[in-house]
Amino acid sequence: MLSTKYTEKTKLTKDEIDRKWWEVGDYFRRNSLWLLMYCTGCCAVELPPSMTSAYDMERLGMGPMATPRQADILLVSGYLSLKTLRRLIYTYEQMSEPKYVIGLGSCPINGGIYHDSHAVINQLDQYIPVDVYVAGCMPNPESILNGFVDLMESIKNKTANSWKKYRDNNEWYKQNQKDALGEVIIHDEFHE
Amino acid sequence: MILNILIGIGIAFFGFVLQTSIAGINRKIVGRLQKRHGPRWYQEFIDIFKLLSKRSITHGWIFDFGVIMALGGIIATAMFMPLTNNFLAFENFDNFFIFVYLIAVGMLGMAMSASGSGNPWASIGVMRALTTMLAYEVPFLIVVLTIINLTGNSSLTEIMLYQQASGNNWFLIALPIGGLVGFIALMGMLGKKPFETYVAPAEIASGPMVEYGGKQLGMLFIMNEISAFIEVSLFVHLFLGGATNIFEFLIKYFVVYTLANLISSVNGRFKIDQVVKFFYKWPLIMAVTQAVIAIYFGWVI
Amino acid sequence: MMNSMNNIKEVEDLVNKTVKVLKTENIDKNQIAFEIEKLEVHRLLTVLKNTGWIQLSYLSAIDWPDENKFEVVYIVFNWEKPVYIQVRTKIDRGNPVMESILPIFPGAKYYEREAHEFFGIAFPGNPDYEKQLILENWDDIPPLRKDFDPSAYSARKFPSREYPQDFSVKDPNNKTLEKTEERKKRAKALRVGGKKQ
Amino acid sequence: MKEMKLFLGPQHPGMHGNASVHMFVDGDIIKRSYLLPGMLHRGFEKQMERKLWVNNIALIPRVCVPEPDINEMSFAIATEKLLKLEIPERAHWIRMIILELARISAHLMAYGGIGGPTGNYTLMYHAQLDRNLILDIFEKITGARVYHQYIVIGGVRQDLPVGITKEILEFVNDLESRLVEYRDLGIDNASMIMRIKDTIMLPKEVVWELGVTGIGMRSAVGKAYDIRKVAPYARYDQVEFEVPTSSYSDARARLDIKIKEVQQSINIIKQCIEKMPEGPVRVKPGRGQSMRWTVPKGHVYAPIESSRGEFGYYMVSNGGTTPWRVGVRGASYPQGLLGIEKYLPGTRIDDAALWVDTMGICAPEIDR
Repeated sequence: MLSTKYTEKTKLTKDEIDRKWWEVGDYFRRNSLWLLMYCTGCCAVELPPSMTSAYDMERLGMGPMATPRQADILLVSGYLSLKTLRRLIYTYEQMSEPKYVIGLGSCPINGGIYHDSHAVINQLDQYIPVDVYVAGCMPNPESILNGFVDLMESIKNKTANSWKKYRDNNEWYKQNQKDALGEVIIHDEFHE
Repeated sequence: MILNILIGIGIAFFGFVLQTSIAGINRKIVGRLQKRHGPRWYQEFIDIFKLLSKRSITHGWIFDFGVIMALGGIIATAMFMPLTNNFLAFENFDNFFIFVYLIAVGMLGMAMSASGSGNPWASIGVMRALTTMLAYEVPFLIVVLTIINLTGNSSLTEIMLYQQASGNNWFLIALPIGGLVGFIALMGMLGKKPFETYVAPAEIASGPMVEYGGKQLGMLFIMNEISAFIEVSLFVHLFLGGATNIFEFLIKYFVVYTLANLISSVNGRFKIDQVVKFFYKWPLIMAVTQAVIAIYFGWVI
Repeated sequence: MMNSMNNIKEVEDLVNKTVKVLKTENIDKNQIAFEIEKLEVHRLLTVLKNTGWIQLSYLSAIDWPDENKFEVVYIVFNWEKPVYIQVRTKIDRGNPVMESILPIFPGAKYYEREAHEFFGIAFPGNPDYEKQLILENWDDIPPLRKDFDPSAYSARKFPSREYPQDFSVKDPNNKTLEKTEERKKRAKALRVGGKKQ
Repeated sequence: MKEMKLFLGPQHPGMHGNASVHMFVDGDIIKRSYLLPGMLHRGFEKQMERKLWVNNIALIPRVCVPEPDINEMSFAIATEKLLKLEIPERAHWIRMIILELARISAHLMAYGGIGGPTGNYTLMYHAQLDRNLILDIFEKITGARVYHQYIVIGGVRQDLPVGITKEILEFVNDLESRLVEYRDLGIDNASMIMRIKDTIMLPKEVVWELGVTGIGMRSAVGKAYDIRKVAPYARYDQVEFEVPTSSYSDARARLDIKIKEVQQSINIIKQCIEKMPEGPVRVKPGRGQSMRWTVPKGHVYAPIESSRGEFGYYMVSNGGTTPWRVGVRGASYPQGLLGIEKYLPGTRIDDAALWVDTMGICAPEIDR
C-alpha cells in the first residue's frame, strides 16, 4: 500500500526533462519513419512490393522520401560497389539527425556472394554505422518489414544510436573511408 | 481586440487540426482506392511532430527567415477566415481581396527561403510554383469578380448570406461553368494532380522542399495544411453557400477536399508548359463566357 | 530449316570472297564464327553492314595469356536473314591496339570504352576511349585480364568481417568437423586438377 | 542563361536503379546529357571465370534484377550449345512458361514504373500488386520470389508442382480481364496522354546507329523483329503469337506495345500449358560429377529476347571446369548509354525519367 505520508515532490533536473522530451520525440520518430530509398543493389527490387499494395508499408507510417534531408532511414539495399559507397557517404552525411541505417541482404554484412569481388566492399559498418541488418539473399518483404519493426523496437529501447556513434567515432570512420576510396570527394569529368 | 486576435489564432489552429485530420483520412481513402489499408488517420500529425522533433541544418538566415515568414503569413491569412456566416475573428475584415494579398506573403516567404537554399531543384520548383500560381489566378479571379459583381459585395460573409438568402442557391449551381472553373483552380491551388508540377518528386525531387529537413520541413508542412484550409474554405464560402453552422461547414469541406483528392489520385501530372496552356485555354474561356452570360445577359439559374 | 542453312552458306561464301579466313566455326543454324586477320576486320564489317548485317550485337575481348594474345570479338546480326556472325581477331597482348570501328558502327562507342577499361586495349579513332566509364579511381591492372586476382585485391582493400566463433560447425566433438575438412580438401583437389587424386 | 548541371540519380525517385543521368539544362530543356554507369559494378564477368560451371547457376540471375530468368535461360542455352546437349521436351515448355511469366512481371514493373515520373501512383500500386501475384507463383514453383535458379544446364531444376498450371491459368485469365483497366489508368487516361504522347521520340533512322533492340526498335521500325520469331529458341516456333509493332515511337506507343506484349505472353502461356508433354525435365550429370563438369572448347553467343531487347551471353570455354570468359550483352546497353547521350538532349527534364522507363533500362546489366 502506498504511504499516505506527504513526500515532497522531487524536482526534475534539466537532463531528466530533456530525456522525457526525447522519449516523447521517440514515439513520433518510430511511428513515422521515412525512408530514403537509395537502390544500391538487388534488394531494392523487393522494396516496391513491400511499399505498395501487397504489403503496404504505409500502415506502419513509413513512406519513401525524395531527398536525403527529409528522410530518417537510409536504406542500404544490397551490395555496395566502391562507386556507390562514395555516393552513399555523401548521402548519409546530408541527412538530418536522428538518422538510422538499415542494411538489407547479406552483402552489407560480410560481402555475401560477392565477397571476393574487386569492386564490392565486404562490410558496411566499417564505413558508416548500421542499426539493423536484414539477412537473406534476397530478403522477402516479410523480413524487410520485420527489420523495420525491429528498428522501431530499438528506437523505443534507445539502442538505435548509430548516428551518435558516427559523430563520436568520426575520425575512425573517416579513416576507413579513406582507406577504401582513396579520396572521399573526388574531381573528374563527372564531378566538374 | 486581444480577444479577436485570440479567436483568430484559434481559427488558424482549428484549420490546422481540421485539415490535417482530413488529409489523414484522405490518405486512408486513397489507400483503399489503391487496394491497400492505408496509414492511421492521425499519421499526418505524427509526421509533423516528428519533423519538429528532429535536428535541422541551416543554409543561411534567408533560408530560416523565409520559413518563419511563410508560416506567419499563412497563419495571419487564416485568422481572417470566417468559419460560418456568424463566426469570424475580425468583423468586416473578411474581404476576399485580403486573402488574395495575404496568402501571397506566405507563398513569397516560401519562395524566398527555397531560393535561399541554393539547390537548383529548389529554384526550378519555385519557378514552377509561381508559374502555376499565375496560371490559375486569372480564370479564378474572373469568376470571383463575376460573383462579386452579382452580389455587389466582396465580403465573404455577405457572399455567404446572399447565397443562403436566395433559397440556398449556391453559386456552384447558379453559375455552373464558373463553379467548374473554380474547382479546377482549386485543384491547382491545392497542388493536386494534374497540376502538381511544382512538387513532382520523381522529376525535380520534391521541388521547393528539396533542401528542407527537420524543423523547417515541419513548419512548411503546417503552412501547407493551413493554406489548404484557406483554399478549400474559400471554395466552400464562394461556391457552396458557406455554412450556417459548423457541422455543415465540416461536411462541405470534407466533400470538396475528398473529391479533389480522388480526382488527383487517378491522374498523371502535366508538364509545366501544359499547365499554363491548359489554364489559359479552357478555364479562361469558360470563365469569360460565364462572366458575359451572368453580367451582360443576366442569365443566372 | 532449309532456308536458314542456306543463309549460313551464303554468309560463308560472302566472307570467304571478301577476306582470308583463318578458321571457320559452324555453331548452329543461326550462328557462325570467323577468325580473320586484324587488318581485315574493318573491310569485313563494312561489307557485312552493307549486305544487311546492320546490328552490332556485342563487342568485347578475350584474354589468352598463354599465346600472349587478346582476341577481339565482334558479333553482328541481320534481322532479315537471321544469322549471328562472330568476327574474331587476335591482337598482340603486349601492345594491344585495335582501330576503332566507330565509323562503321556508331553504337560501338561504349563497348570500346568498356573493353579499354577492362582489358587495356587501345582503340584509336574513338575520341574518348580512354575515359573511365565503370570503374572509378582504379589503381591496379585492368580487372578482366587473367593475371588479375580479385580475391587478393579484395583482401588487400576491404577488411572482411571476423567471426569470433565458428558457427558453421555445431559441435567440435562431433566427427562432422573432420568430415567437412576432408570434403573441402577433396573439392579443392577437384577444382585444381579436375581429376580424382 | 547559363547551363545548369542537374543530376537525375543515383538517389532520385525518378531513377529506377542505381545509375545517374547527368543533365546540362537551359531552362527546362536538356542541352547535354550522359549516363554515369558503374555504380552496380560487381565484376561479374571476372567472378564467373573463377567459379565452376555448376556454381555459376547461383550467380547468374543476379545480373539483371527485375527479370532474372533470362540470365538463367541464356546461360543454359549457351552451355548446352557448347556441350551439344539435347534437353527433354517438357523442360523446353516449362522454361517458356517461366520466361513468359517473367516477361509479364518485367512489363508490369515498367508499365507501373511510369506511375513514378508521371505521378499516377494508383497505376503503380495496381501493377505492383499484380506483379506480386506472379512472384507468389514463382515462389510456389521454384521456392524463391526473385532469384529462382530454376532453369539450369540440362533442363529445369525440378518438375512443376501439382496443380500449379490451374493456378497459373486462373491468374492469367484474371490479369487478361484487367488489362483494360491498365489501359484506362495509363495510356488511355486523358491527362496521361497529354503527358506521354509525342515525348522522347526515337526516330526510325537512328535505331541501327544506336543498336537499340526490343520494344524501342520495334516501335520505331514497325517490323516484327523479335528473336522469338526470327531465330526461335526453346519451342517458340511451335506456339502462335504476334509481335506487336508501331510505326511511331513515342512514350505512349512503347507503353501500348508493352501492354500488347503482356497479352501475347498470356496467349503463349495458355498454349504452353495446353501443349506441354509429360516426361522428364532434366538431364542430370552423374553423381559426384557436377564438381568436375567440363565443357568442350568453343565460343558461343546465345541471344534471347528479354523484355528490353536482345539479351545474350557470350561464352568461351577452354575445356576446363570453369568458363574461360563470359561476356554479357545487356539488353539496355545501347539505349542506356548511347541513347541518353545522343537522343535525350532536346527533351525537357520532366521526360528524362520517362526515357528510362519506356525504353527499358536496367542499370545492373549495364554495369554487371
